[in-house]
Amino acid sequence: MTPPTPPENTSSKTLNLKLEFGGGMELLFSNKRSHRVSIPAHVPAPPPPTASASPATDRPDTPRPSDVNYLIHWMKENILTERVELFMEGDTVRPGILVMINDVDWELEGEGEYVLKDGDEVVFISTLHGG
Amino acid sequence: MTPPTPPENTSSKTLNLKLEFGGGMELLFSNKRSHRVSIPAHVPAPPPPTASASPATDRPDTPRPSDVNYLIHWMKENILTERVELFMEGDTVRPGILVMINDVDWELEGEGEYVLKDGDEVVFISTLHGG
Amino acid sequence: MALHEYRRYGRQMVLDGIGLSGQLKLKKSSVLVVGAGGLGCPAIQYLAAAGVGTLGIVDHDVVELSNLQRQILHSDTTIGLPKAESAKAASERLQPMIKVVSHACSLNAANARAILSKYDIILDCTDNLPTRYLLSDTAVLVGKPLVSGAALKFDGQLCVYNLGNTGPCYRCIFPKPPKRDGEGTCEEVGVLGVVTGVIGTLQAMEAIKIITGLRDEQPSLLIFSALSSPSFRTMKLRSRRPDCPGCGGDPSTRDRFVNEQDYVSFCGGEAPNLEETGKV
Amino acid sequence: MALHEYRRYGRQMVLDGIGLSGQLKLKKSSVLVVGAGGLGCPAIQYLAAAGVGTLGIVDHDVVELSNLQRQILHSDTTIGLPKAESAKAASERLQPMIKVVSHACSLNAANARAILSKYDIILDCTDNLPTRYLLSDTAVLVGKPLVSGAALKFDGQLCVYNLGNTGPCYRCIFPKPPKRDGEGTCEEVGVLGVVTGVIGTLQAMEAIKIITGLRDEQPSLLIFSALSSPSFRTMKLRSRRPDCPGCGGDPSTRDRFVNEQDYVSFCGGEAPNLEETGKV
Ligand SMILES: [Zn+2]
Ligand SMILES: [Zn+2]
Repeated sequence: MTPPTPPENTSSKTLNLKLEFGGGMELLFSNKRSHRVSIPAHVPAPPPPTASASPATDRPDTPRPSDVNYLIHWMKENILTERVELFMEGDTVRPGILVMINDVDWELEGEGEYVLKDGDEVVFISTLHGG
Repeated sequence: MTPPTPPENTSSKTLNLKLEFGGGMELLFSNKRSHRVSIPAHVPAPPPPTASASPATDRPDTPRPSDVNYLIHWMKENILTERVELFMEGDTVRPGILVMINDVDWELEGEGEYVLKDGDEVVFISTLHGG
Repeated sequence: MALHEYRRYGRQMVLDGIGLSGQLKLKKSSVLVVGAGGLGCPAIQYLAAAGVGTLGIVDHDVVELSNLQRQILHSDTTIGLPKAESAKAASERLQPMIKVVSHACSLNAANARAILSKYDIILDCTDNLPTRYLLSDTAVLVGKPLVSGAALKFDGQLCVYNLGNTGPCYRCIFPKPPKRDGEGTCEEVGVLGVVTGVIGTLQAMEAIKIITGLRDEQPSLLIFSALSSPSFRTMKLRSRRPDCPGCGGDPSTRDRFVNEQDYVSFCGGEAPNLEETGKV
Repeated sequence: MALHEYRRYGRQMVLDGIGLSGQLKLKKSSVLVVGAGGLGCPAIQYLAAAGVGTLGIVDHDVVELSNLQRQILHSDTTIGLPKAESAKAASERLQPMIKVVSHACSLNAANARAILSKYDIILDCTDNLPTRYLLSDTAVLVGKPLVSGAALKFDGQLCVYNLGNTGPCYRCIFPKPPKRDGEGTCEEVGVLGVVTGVIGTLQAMEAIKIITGLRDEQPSLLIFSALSSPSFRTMKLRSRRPDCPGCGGDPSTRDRFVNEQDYVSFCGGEAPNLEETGKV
């Protein structure tokens, strides 16, 4: 008997992305310049609020599509292998790292709020100063 | 009164392509390295047979999707501005011209029989011998 | 132009887009190359060969044996000489018809404006971040395009800053310097000579395109890696940032900014000795 | 290796992927550069600086004033000398520690095999199509990789042929030469010096990567245009063609093929004088 097809559940879908690293960034990610990753298409639900947190949070229940901010968080948790302080500062990438979405500076694409699409290529380049 | 939507007719659709020229090929095409063109998605019906042609031709009536062979013919008729003998030899491009479909040598893609898709990029490069 | 100049430059004067008028523009132009190291040497070489009329060379270092693997204007016989002098002698040997000015000093907030203002185009071929910010701020101040190259290990980068009316400056793209812990210099962590060769030659190309009017003003960053395939990628960059402390706002305050800025401390202080800290 | 060699090559020996073993591979290797013109000069320069132990230079031309705009190893003082000698002298000045052999002759079907067989890697820095076919056929015959560069006007191309067991040869990609009417040489229709500089430097890079084991075997063609944006594109090429007359079929017949082939007539006869035919 064929098992029934599971019901369509958008939050369980994944996005396939190509990540490229250069200028030394690759050293933080298994020393590989090119990674193919699958990340959740929607940001997973946050952990349940602790007792001390206000229950009147305005966090929406509807799943939010994955954006570059979430990707950076996901990379830190899943594929970063070295010193997080060379990748992130606060909630974003540290100064001196350029983020390019499909060969365009992420500043032209909404920075961290850019909503990722299946097949997107995101490049993380550390600027060089040598000569 | 709004005119009725015309019936769907696949042979009237067009494909949008990006054509790039290099190595001197651009001189044959208005001296422009980059062209955006729209070509018919299906090869137009051949002209009606002349009296001398055999009526028992096996030419199919169903429209054939546009391939690179048709594109080369279309380019010759529509955008070639200089000496056809530097672009074509017989029914195909002349020796010394490389054709690349989405950055891949067309020999890996079926050469002239590659069926074009909307958004494809086709590059025509004349090989250089200088140094 | 004299007959021998037609003979010397004929192979580029015959090109559509150069011609006699382009060659005369090159002859009348002046380019300042800051740094006569791995990037500066090939840049100087091709600018001189192409007939750029006046070349300035800034470098305060002297030639060392460890430079010769990539700094192809210097040689064993010029070890110990100032790089600016060694590069000047080599470029005059290659091209006796142009004027070459050596500035064997280090560029700082006190002298940058006076030096940069004498040239039409500035090439950043330096090896450190404070000088990159200083060059960008000063290029904005004097209104000159800045062709910036960088190289380390197997990687290189190329960008033209402050081009035209909307081109970003270095601070538009990098408002904050990174903390001093991620990267060393070529002398510390190494560089492949051909990487500086490719980027420095492309810096000369960008300068020649700007001088002859062949360069569009679309801001982009070229990224090169000798180990990747494809080796080159071109990234589209933002245009000028209206609130940029380097190029935005009131032009009258910019001079003060360059004079007061302490570039070294802005970039995290003196470079640590990576060998002592055990990172090399 | 001697201490002064550690000092000279330290900046590349510190790189992951080079190290002492990579430097020793470079020192033991030999590279033949065919053509000491616009492509050959920067290639020779960076191969010498990187410490390739033996460099061969083939060129039958003498230095002319019109070369100096791009052929940066030659100078006013070497006008009239054979280019192979002028380039040898310049590379020995840059790098006294390596062996440089000049072959001041033209390469033909009679001498190609004997010359190419002495070297590990061949660089095609020539300026004409018959020699490109001859070099490809002979490189197949002696089983050596061929790093091929080409440049004209504002455009350049780079490809590695006959690499590993599946890499295509020049005939796999270009089975038939074009008729002689589409293109001139750099001397006829011109070339921008930086274009030959970029491609020649990248030829040195490919050779260094092959020697040190850093080059993958994926066949690709790099296309460069100083006027396009992006300036560089990488195209994926086919692998070896089983029925290729250059590299397919029975190896025992290949020697005969090279000897009998009349390369000039295969490529459409002697180059016409474009000035006389009114095309320039
Ligand atoms: Zn700015
Ligand atoms: Zn073959």
